[in-house]
Amino acid sequence: MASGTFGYGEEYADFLDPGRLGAVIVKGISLLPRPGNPPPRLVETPAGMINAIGLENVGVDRFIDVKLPLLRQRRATVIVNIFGNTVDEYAGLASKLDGEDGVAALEINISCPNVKQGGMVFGTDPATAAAVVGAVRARTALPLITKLTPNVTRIGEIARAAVDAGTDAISCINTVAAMAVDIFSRRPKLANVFGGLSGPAVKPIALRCTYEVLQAVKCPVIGVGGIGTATDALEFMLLGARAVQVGTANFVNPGVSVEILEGIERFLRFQGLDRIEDFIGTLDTECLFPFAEDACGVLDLS
Amino acid sequence: MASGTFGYGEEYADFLDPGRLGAVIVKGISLLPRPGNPPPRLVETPAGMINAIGLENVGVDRFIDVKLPLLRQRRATVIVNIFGNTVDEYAGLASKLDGEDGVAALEINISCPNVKQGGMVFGTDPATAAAVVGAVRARTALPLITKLTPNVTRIGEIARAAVDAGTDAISCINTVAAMAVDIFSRRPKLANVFGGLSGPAVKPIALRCTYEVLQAVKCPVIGVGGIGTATDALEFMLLGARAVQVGTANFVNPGVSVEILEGIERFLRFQGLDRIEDFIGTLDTECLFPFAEDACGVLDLS
Amino acid sequence: MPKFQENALILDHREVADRTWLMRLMSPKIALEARAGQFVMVRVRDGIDPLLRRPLSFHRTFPEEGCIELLYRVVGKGTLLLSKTVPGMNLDLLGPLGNGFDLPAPDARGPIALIAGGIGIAPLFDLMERIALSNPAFDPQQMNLFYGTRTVAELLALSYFGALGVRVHWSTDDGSFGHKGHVTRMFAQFAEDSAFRPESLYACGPLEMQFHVARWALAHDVPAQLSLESLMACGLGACLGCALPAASPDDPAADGYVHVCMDGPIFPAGAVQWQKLQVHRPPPPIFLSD
Amino acid sequence: MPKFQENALILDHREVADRTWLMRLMSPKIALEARAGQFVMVRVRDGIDPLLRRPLSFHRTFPEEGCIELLYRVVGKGTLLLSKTVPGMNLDLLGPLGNGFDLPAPDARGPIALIAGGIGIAPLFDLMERIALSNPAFDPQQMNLFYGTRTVAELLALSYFGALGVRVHWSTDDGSFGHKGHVTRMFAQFAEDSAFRPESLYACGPLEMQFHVARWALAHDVPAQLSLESLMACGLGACLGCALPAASPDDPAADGYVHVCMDGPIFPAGAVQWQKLQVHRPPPPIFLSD
Ligand SMILES: Cc1cc2nc3c(=O)[nH]c(=O)nc-3n(C[C@H](O)[C@H](O)[C@H](O)COP(=O)(O)OP(=O)(O)OC[C@H]3O[C@@H](n4cnc5c(N)ncnc54)[C@H](O)[C@@H]3O)c2cc1C
Ligand SMILES: Cc1cc2nc3c(=O)[nH]c(=O)nc-3n(C[C@H](O)[C@H](O)[C@H](O)COP(=O)(O)OP(=O)(O)OC[C@H]3O[C@@H](n4cnc5c(N)ncnc54)[C@H](O)[C@@H]3O)c2cc1C
Ligand SMILES: Cc1cc2nc3c(=O)[nH]c(=O)nc-3n(C[C@H](O)[C@H](O)[C@H](O)COP(=O)(O)O)c2cc1C
Ligand SMILES: Cc1cc2nc3c(=O)[nH]c(=O)nc-3n(C[C@H](O)[C@H](O)[C@H](O)COP(=O)(O)O)c2cc1C
Ligand code: FES
Ligand code: FES
Repeated sequence: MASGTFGYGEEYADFLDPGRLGAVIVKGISLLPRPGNPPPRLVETPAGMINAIGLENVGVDRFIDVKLPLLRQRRATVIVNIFGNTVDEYAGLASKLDGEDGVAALEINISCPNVKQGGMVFGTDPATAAAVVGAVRARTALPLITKLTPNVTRIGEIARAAVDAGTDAISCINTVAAMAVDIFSRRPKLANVFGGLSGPAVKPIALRCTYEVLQAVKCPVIGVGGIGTATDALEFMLLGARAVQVGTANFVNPGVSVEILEGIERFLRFQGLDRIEDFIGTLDTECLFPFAEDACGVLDLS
Repeated sequence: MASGTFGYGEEYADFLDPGRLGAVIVKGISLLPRPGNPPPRLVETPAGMINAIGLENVGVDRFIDVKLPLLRQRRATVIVNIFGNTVDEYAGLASKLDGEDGVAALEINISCPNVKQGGMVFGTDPATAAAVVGAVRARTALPLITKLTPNVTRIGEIARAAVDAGTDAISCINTVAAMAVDIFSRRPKLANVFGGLSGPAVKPIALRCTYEVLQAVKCPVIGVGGIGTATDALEFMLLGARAVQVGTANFVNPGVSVEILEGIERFLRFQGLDRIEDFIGTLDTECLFPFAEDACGVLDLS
Repeated sequence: MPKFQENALILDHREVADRTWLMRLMSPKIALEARAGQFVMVRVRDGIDPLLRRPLSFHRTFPEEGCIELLYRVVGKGTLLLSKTVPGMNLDLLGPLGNGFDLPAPDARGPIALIAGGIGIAPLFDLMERIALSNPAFDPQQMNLFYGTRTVAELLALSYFGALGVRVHWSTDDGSFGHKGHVTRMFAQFAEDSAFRPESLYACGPLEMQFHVARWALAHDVPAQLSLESLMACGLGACLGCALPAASPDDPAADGYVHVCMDGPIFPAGAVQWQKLQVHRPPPPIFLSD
Repeated sequence: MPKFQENALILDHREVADRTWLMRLMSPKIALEARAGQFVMVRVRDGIDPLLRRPLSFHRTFPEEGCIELLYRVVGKGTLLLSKTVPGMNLDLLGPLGNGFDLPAPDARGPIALIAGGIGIAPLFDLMERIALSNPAFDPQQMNLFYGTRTVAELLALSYFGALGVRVHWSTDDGSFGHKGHVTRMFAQFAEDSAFRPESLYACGPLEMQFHVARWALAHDVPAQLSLESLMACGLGACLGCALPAASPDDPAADGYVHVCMDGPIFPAGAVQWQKLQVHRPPPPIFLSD
């Protein structure tokens, strides 16, 4: 479950058991509660949607007091998505969450604006990305996942910086910077003007980013962006992603994650594979020409 | 008509008269003919497609000898999309096309790999972008349009560099870097592995890029990316784009550009506007709250 | 309250007023739990175009028969596609969602007002039926329905309300039927002219209308239940997209939000900060097919 | 040759073999210009899901009646959606596109071979009808159709070919009907066993099959016309997406491409460099709905 698309896990209780899922990544948490952006916060786009929720959340204290116990009860594996306006805020969050029972890992969202640097996003520069990851690393022994933004020239460089600063894994991608306007009212469709694009439309971009990151770093990579079917999930895994997250698709089909799990099992059976590990990272970019003299025998040349 | 999606203008002769269009931007032209990439070159994606045509083209000499006269005959306004592997190749192209009868402007495609710099794309760095534009500027008095790639952290910086180097206008965006794989054959769906995403899926990204560019530079900006209806076109114009290009939509509906022109006229009539100029750039990001005390009166508060 | 994802069979589907469609669906689980004022998230067709579900209120519910009715207006791509479905096809529904209206107290007898702007009539119909059903002692003539649309072609026919026996006050913006002008103006004038002071007030319609209803209710200290709209992605409280600026009486400067799909769609008049609301308006119908 | 965008009415539509559908459309402009081996680009439904048109060959054409027939196999999203359309609906077509088959010379009498792999039967049917029509002196029994599918359920029924009077050689990969094994193997064996040397050869089917047909034709110096496939965006020569690596006899090392929608889809056996071809295969049917 991708951050921000599954609430705090309770919202989907009627449709699936969070204990069945690999992990639930809860909505981004900040040190203090945040009201979020004024509405409209959403707009539908071709095969996607743009959101500008503005990271509305209850704040870390209330999360630990109220939301986390509920998730523990349901026996969900909880990954907490954290974000701050400054490096110190990230560090503070890590300190607070370190050692909390029921928190399996932290996902560092470095796709939000750095107030100190005039609103530049932490995740768009290797140095600031490393600063955030390093500060969090110093405060916690929890496994760290760093979530990258696709809105950069070379995502592999950011991934390398995060790994060097101590992240254990990378998840990619967060939403793609986007915008929508209404020609009749002549206004942006989002009160925030800009927002983040997600959903099927971004899958080809997410796959490309995941591939670039996998070529740049050795750590586990989690694929996210536009996944709505088992086939989508398997595409990221074929590239080498160890796990995937499902975001926007939850909104359309609240039971989608279980369908995806079942679809992956069906695929493995069909392919005669015992374990998903035998499939992960088996992308073949070499043998492209089956009719060539040195073809690797995919075809029966009678 | 966006480059690469309308051939050399002949292909659509049965469906519309290129003379009716504002301008036809022909398929990217290089100094020497290029065979293009091996197939598969295409893949359909959610609300979009990825292409890796590899800039197959007849080369500038044959273009001038054979294709240009045909376009002249049809009285189309021709903009030639040019690209090279080195700065010198761009300059050479400009020299050859300068003064050719029937060429109204050049569109500089800086979204292709710079062989000298290890395959880095010219358009992803302000300095290399400026070098290309400057070299072309030195060789021709033709109006220059520079076409930007969205695959950068800050597109406004690239736009500024291009303007400082002498471009007269900016068109944005070219395709978004993307990828697709097939889980059954375990191979990339494109022989080239990577390709460029276009179509409705990228419109929200193109709008955002166009807005960023319009905030960074004063020159005319041409919107392109996912336009398939008059509403789409008007959205770019609302931001301030002076013109738009239609790419992928031509494949689905060869008469689409005429439909868009007619739709824009209908919209202007409906809004009581005489000229499109009265609409261009009228986006209102201020007056967001109609019920506020200082509301600008969009509502009758009886 | 349990929520269900149900694949509902379309039993009947017809256009009952200009661009206004009535659809009857077999959806036993949802029908059994539905309350007036709640809604379903409808997947208008397979695939990813459109991507998101569309929220539609219960127009009428028939728990024993396992049926629900939706009444909707074609305003964009989703509702246009919906209008092209035919009986025999299935629609994927999620519901019942939201809080729903509170019915008047069992001993209530006094007049109530219901204000419907355009397609806002949809959930009020269910509400009126439930009031009549749950409180047989309540004289239907005490239900005053103020119902306005832009023009007469958009009005549901008189006969539609016949069986209910409620008192309908009609208006159209262009005066083609009933009172000429906005429904809120008709309502305010009626209240003034006949010293009408409802015990409670229910309203559904565009936010522009609700703004006026809320102002009136607050000024006259009449408890109001307004069905408010917002763009929705999930309908379940997960995306936080359906926020409206909350009014917190303790701290008027506080920047909080209510969420239409969880805290609403039914809100008291004082729940939102109207002055911070941005309104979405559908494109003019002639641009619909674009 | 003129091309048209035509909104064609579906007249008839049924499943004639496993996952294989026959559709009859009213499309007078296109029907009048159509040649065997040409194709149309079909928009399977409104909207952007799927975004692109799908190429389908003419299966039969009735220029006087203004009708065309398409025969297609459900292999993915587009064809699946197409199979759900019903008579009375309209489909947006673009055509006729591509070059089409060259018919045998008017004085041709000798045997010809037609090789169809799976849904590759689609354009060959039109071709056989045209040959019969344009050359009444040509004995239909001289048309040898080698027709193979994976399994018997996918075969068009015998009766389908009855009226034509051609000689059909059947094969299935699993041996459930006719010769067991690939159709190209059946063909090669038949040619060897009965010293069969066709005057010309027409083939349509998956690229794997065409590869074998091309090898045989080149080795035996029989003029062949192969209908080749490629992924297409425009069908008009504008996108350059439908390229196949061209064989240039002058310069075997040259890196040129032919384009299926303009230069084809019908090519002589020596036109493409098979060793540079990458094959797309549809997903297994059981994953189709995913
Ligand atoms: C709780 C709730 C209950 C509703 N009940 C009904 C009902 O019973 N009958 C009915 O006809 N409609 C109802 N609506 C409104 C209905 O959901 C929208 O009209 C519909 O989603 C529009 O979809 P579309 O694809 O046709 O339009 P789109 O193409 O998505 O949008 C067209 C225009 O309508 C506006 N719009 C879209 N959705 C909404 C929305 N949710 N609120 C306000 N404006 C919107 C858009 O901004 C756009 O300008 C309800 C909305 C909510 C939130
Ligand atoms: C000139 C031409 C004529 C054709 N005529 C017919 C015909 O008469 N009857 C018929 O059933 N089919 C015909 N085809 C093939 C048909 O176009 C494809 O089966 C169809 O486009 C698949 O669409 P889909 O959305 O169902 O599958 P998709 O979901 O798009 O694809 C499913 C799988 O099929 C593969 N595929 C898709 N399109 C093609 C293609 N064009 N060539 C090869 N593989 C493809 C994909 O790689 C993918 O693996 C023709 C193709 C061409 C190029
Ligand atoms: C409504 C919404 C809210 C989101 N909130 C967060 C968040 O709080 N933190 C975060 O790291 N990502 C957030 N995301 C991004 C998603 O986790 C995910 O990276 C992105 O949506 C792409 O995946 P998808 O296409 O499957 O939705 C949000 C996405 C959506 C749509
Ligand atoms: C098949 C194809 C070929 C293209 N070739 C070129 C090209 O030669 N030069 C160029 O600058 N852009 C090229 N483009 C990019 C388009 O001109 C356009 O910028 C992009 O497709 C986005 O617009 P669209 O969404 O309307 O297609 C090509 C796009 C496609 C789909
Ligand atoms: S619609 Fe998602 S939280 Fe309300
Ligand atoms: S399909 Fe576009 S050129 Fe052939």
